[in-house]
Amino acid sequence: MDFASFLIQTLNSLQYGLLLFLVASGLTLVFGIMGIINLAHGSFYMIGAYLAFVLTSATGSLVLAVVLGIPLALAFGAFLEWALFSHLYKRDHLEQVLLTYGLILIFEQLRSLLVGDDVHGVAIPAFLDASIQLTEVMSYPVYRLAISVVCIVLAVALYYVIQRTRLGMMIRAGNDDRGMVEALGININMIYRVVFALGVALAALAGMLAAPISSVFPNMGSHVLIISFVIVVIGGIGSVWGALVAALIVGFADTFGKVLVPELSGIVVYVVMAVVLLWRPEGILKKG
Amino acid sequence: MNANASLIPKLVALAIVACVPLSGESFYIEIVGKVLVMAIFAMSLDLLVGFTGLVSFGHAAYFGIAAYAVAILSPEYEAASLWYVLPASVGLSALAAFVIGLFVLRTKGIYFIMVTLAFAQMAYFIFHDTPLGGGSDGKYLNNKPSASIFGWEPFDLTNEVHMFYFILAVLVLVYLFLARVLQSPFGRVLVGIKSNEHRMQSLGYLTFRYKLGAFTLAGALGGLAGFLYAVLFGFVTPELLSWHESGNVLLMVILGGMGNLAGAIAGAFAFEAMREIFADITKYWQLLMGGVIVAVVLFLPGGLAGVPGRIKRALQGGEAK
Amino acid sequence: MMKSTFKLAGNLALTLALAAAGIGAANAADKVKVGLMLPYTGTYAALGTAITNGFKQFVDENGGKLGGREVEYFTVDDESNPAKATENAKKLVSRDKVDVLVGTVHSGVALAMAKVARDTKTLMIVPNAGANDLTGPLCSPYVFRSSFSAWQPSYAMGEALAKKGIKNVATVTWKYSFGEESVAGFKEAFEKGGGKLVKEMTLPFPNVEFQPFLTEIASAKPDAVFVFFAGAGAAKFVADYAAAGLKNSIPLYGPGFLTDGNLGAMGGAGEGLLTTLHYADGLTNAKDAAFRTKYAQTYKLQPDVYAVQGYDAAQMYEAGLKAAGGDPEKKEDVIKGMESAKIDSPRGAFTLSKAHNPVQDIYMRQVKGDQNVMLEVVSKSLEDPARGCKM
Amino acid sequence: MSTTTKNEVLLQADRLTRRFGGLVANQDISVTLERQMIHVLLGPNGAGKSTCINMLSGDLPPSEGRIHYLGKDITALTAAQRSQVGIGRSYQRTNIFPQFTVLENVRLAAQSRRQQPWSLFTKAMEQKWALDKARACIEEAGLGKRVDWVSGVLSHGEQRQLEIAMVLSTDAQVLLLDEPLAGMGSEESASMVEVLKRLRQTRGILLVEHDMDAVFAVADMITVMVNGQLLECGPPAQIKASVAVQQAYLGTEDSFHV
Repeated sequence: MDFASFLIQTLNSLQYGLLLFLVASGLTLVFGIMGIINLAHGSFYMIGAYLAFVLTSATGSLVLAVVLGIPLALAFGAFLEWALFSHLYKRDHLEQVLLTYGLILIFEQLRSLLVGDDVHGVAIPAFLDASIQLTEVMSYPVYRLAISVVCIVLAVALYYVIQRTRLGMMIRAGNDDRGMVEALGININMIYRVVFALGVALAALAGMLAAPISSVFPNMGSHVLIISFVIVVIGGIGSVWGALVAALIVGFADTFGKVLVPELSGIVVYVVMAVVLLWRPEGILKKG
Repeated sequence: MNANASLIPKLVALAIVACVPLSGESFYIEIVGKVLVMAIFAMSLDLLVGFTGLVSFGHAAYFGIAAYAVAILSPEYEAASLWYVLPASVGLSALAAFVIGLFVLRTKGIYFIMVTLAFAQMAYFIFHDTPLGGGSDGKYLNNKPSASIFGWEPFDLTNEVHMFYFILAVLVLVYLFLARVLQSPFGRVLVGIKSNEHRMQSLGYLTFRYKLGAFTLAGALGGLAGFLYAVLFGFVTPELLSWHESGNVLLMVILGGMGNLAGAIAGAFAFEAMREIFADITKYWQLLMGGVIVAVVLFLPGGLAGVPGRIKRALQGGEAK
Repeated sequence: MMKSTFKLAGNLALTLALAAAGIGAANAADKVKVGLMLPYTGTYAALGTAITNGFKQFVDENGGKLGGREVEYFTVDDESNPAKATENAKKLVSRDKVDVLVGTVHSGVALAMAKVARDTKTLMIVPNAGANDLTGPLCSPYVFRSSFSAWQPSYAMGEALAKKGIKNVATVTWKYSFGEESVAGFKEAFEKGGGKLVKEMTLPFPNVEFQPFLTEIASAKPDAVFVFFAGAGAAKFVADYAAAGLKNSIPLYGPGFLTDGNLGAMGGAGEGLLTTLHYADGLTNAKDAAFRTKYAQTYKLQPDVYAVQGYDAAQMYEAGLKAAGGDPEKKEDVIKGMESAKIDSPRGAFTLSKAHNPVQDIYMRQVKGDQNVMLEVVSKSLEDPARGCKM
Repeated sequence: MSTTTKNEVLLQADRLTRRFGGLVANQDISVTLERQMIHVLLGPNGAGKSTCINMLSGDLPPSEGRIHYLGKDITALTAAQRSQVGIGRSYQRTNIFPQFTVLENVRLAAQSRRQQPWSLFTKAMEQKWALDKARACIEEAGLGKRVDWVSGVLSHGEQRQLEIAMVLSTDAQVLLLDEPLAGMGSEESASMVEVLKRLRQTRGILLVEHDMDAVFAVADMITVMVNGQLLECGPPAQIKASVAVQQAYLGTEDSFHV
């Protein structure tokens, strides 16, 4: 690999890692604060992508679609928390997992009924539809860089929320000790609702932003679900920073794995995970 | 105490199932055979989830590894000996469970669920992406293993009725074996771990070793189910290891009520029956299935096994008034 | 009084029972049972629907009959899940006792079905799945294919590129059987024609992060790139390839699945791409024109290659039944009839090889707007080599 | 194991220190426990008594310092390994298997002394040695009448007794008991004190306790901790007389009976 390629591959890794972070951040947040393994996270990603498709078709602009889509996703998340998850906090983790498993089936079928099973594309907003020449034959799409910027902004915003706000105080003090949090005089039901809605919105946002480059298709959620899980496992329970570090590690492992050890590229990421677990059974940045 | 009282319905159920081949309908013989295989699989998982408190979301890996092992170990044009491929495949699953257990048992609770899922996914990709077992297309097992011992053939697995009773016999043996194991000192420790692992440690139990033992045993029995599946259908695919399969078997355990071996069997029957019936009624069966899963989780925390108790309580409540 | 009521009731019951039995017998004799095992949910749901539509369209054109008999459909959603494939196939074969098994899209599922068909001696027609093995080492008298083998369009592309004088090609595909078989088919023809594969790249299915490969391609600068992708992954690859600016400097080729059904999703990135397939837009035969008009009328959809494959599956079975005098029970005759049939397909007429795979023309097509327009026939009557088939 | 020498040093902790992040929970705590002795750890809430007992039992590794049992360094052993050498503990919050019977709780504890995980076909309930031992320990802890009760329904005091029976059945020579009298009525307390006195005859007991009457009734040695530091260590009379202890702890009346 020559130096120029190496640099571009590094850029690829960073960009992919940041996108993965965007997908995984909502998962780790819900996971860390509510103690729920949300298998339907991939479905929220899928729902986001379809929202982007439907709303972009209707309004003609992805930006507008995102602006409209985020409140919809937040409301949808809050509704699900109210209707379903709020009844299960005292139950076993297992039952919560199965609930989300049931939701995947429901969401996929509803998607099929409402939007059909075709593959769709979403147009990149005109002002981002350009590319930067990197080598004589290769250029880099501006839209990808823009997504990276959004991911960085989001990471900073999450950092701010976690470090500087009351909600963040909970997250840091946090985990699922309801008694302690209630003793602090915080309405935990409201916090859970907000966190879950936020988790859904983050997944949906990831889906909306990824829609123009990944296209929109049935079962797209299950593709990102597992890799998000690996990131959360590597990063450590509920740690947003852990998720960021882990997403970047996975981004690099996947990119360079494909180029350097193509035979093993499917399992490189899992090998990384196994090594991390040997070294730190609770993930790189265990919360607390 | 009321072992005899609960024994009778079990024997009746066993007798009914044993009559299935009398129908002569090969589809039903095979489909019930498959459900029995899934019941064995569910029991093996229940050992972990219901009795040891280890919620594994990657149990399909051990099912799939043994299934692949039979397909790979069997020569292409002749039948392998059952007495070689059976222990070998089950042993491979046990070995995989042992090695993976060394990693995953270092974690606890919700984290354990995720890590088992991730490791199973790794196993999935090994079969999906390497030519080891035919890659993504899967692999045929063209000749079912032969049961002959020095020329004497006690039964013939290519005969669907023999195959059915072979599976049923394995199911009964696994049930009796697990019931016995749970009574043993080892089993009592597992139940203690589920109840309060920390206390078990302070009583001097190296709980990691017991959990590893349980994980390996569950992997081996899950492998036994996978072996039977491969022999029954003669076809293996990476999808057998996918997380959907792990989720399905967890559902069976939940449906039957965790920590109840007979419940796990009932859960397998209920799950498969639901799937069949919904798929027959409508194209949108996934919607129904998803709805049922959500409803069971919300309204039936004890699974189906909890239903009689609920009815009893409701009736008693009524009488009291 | 009482007695006579009983008698009446008894007679009535007897009559009804006889009538029921009569109807049953008539059913068994008159209807031909078709088992459709296709994906109606999941990633390939659209393909399953198109195949079903195509099949039913032919039956309708044929007066609602096959071999002169009414058709009774039994449908199973295979979910493209190989783990349930054997069970699903058995359901159609052993429970519903279908005369012919039609399916499916996913190669893994089709292989499982083919085993059931072979073991139970049930006729099976594969309306899509391209795994070479189906009409290769795993071929069977009972298994036919109305679509293609993975080898066919790729081999044709290899020939065509070699003929064009292209020397160095890089390949990218998913690391799964269909992808690897496609690249192998391409490689065989391309190297025979004097070309050379400078880089063979694979990534795990269904990973769609192609950027590392685009970077590799840009640094290797081959004369051309050959890829196999399908569905959403294909749309993404083509879009990424264009966005990376490679489309202008290094031409991209692939089997037609790269662009079929995906042009909308690519949003113009596919314009001008050359692909090979056994079907195309802008064919000039009358059969195709009629097929398309009818399809669009009936289903309010534009037909695609999958619909054609479904349509031809029905045609093939009709040919077989005709040869057997309309009796699906005469399997030997049905098989012989299908083997010797010349199918008048919308894609152009084809016959079946000894291994039961279509011997068909492969077209070079170019993307123009939302169409894959036929340019030329690059391989006339291309026959899959059916390696490993002992039939 | 069974030879009981009076004043034999069973457990010796030297300068144990435990930090949590920047917080020092225990600093340079040294404790000695001899056979036939009840040694009480005394101190106000937050003094670090639980941290100390957790370090002794192996639930928490010390940041610094060494622990010896019968002269052997056991600092690196886990809780389970320490149980195996002869250190048993009970917990501040009742820590039993509530769905098991009293007998099964104690039998499970007894079983830990002769683990045979490979004998999958032996019925645990037919292992006579474990049952006999469990019954004896239940008797010794004063729970003889409750053998077949489901432990979850026992009274609080009885559950504490059950914990002691469990520890006894592990052949523990050292009993680390974290507030065994907490939440007990006076009658239950008195009978527990009797049990403790009986147990002292052959073992060494380290006790964390708030109940002053009970402490002075049973203690042979008292260590007073304040703010994670060792304030004073000596026989009850010395502690009662200590000005430092009175100032720091005993002086405020309301902390007498916490």
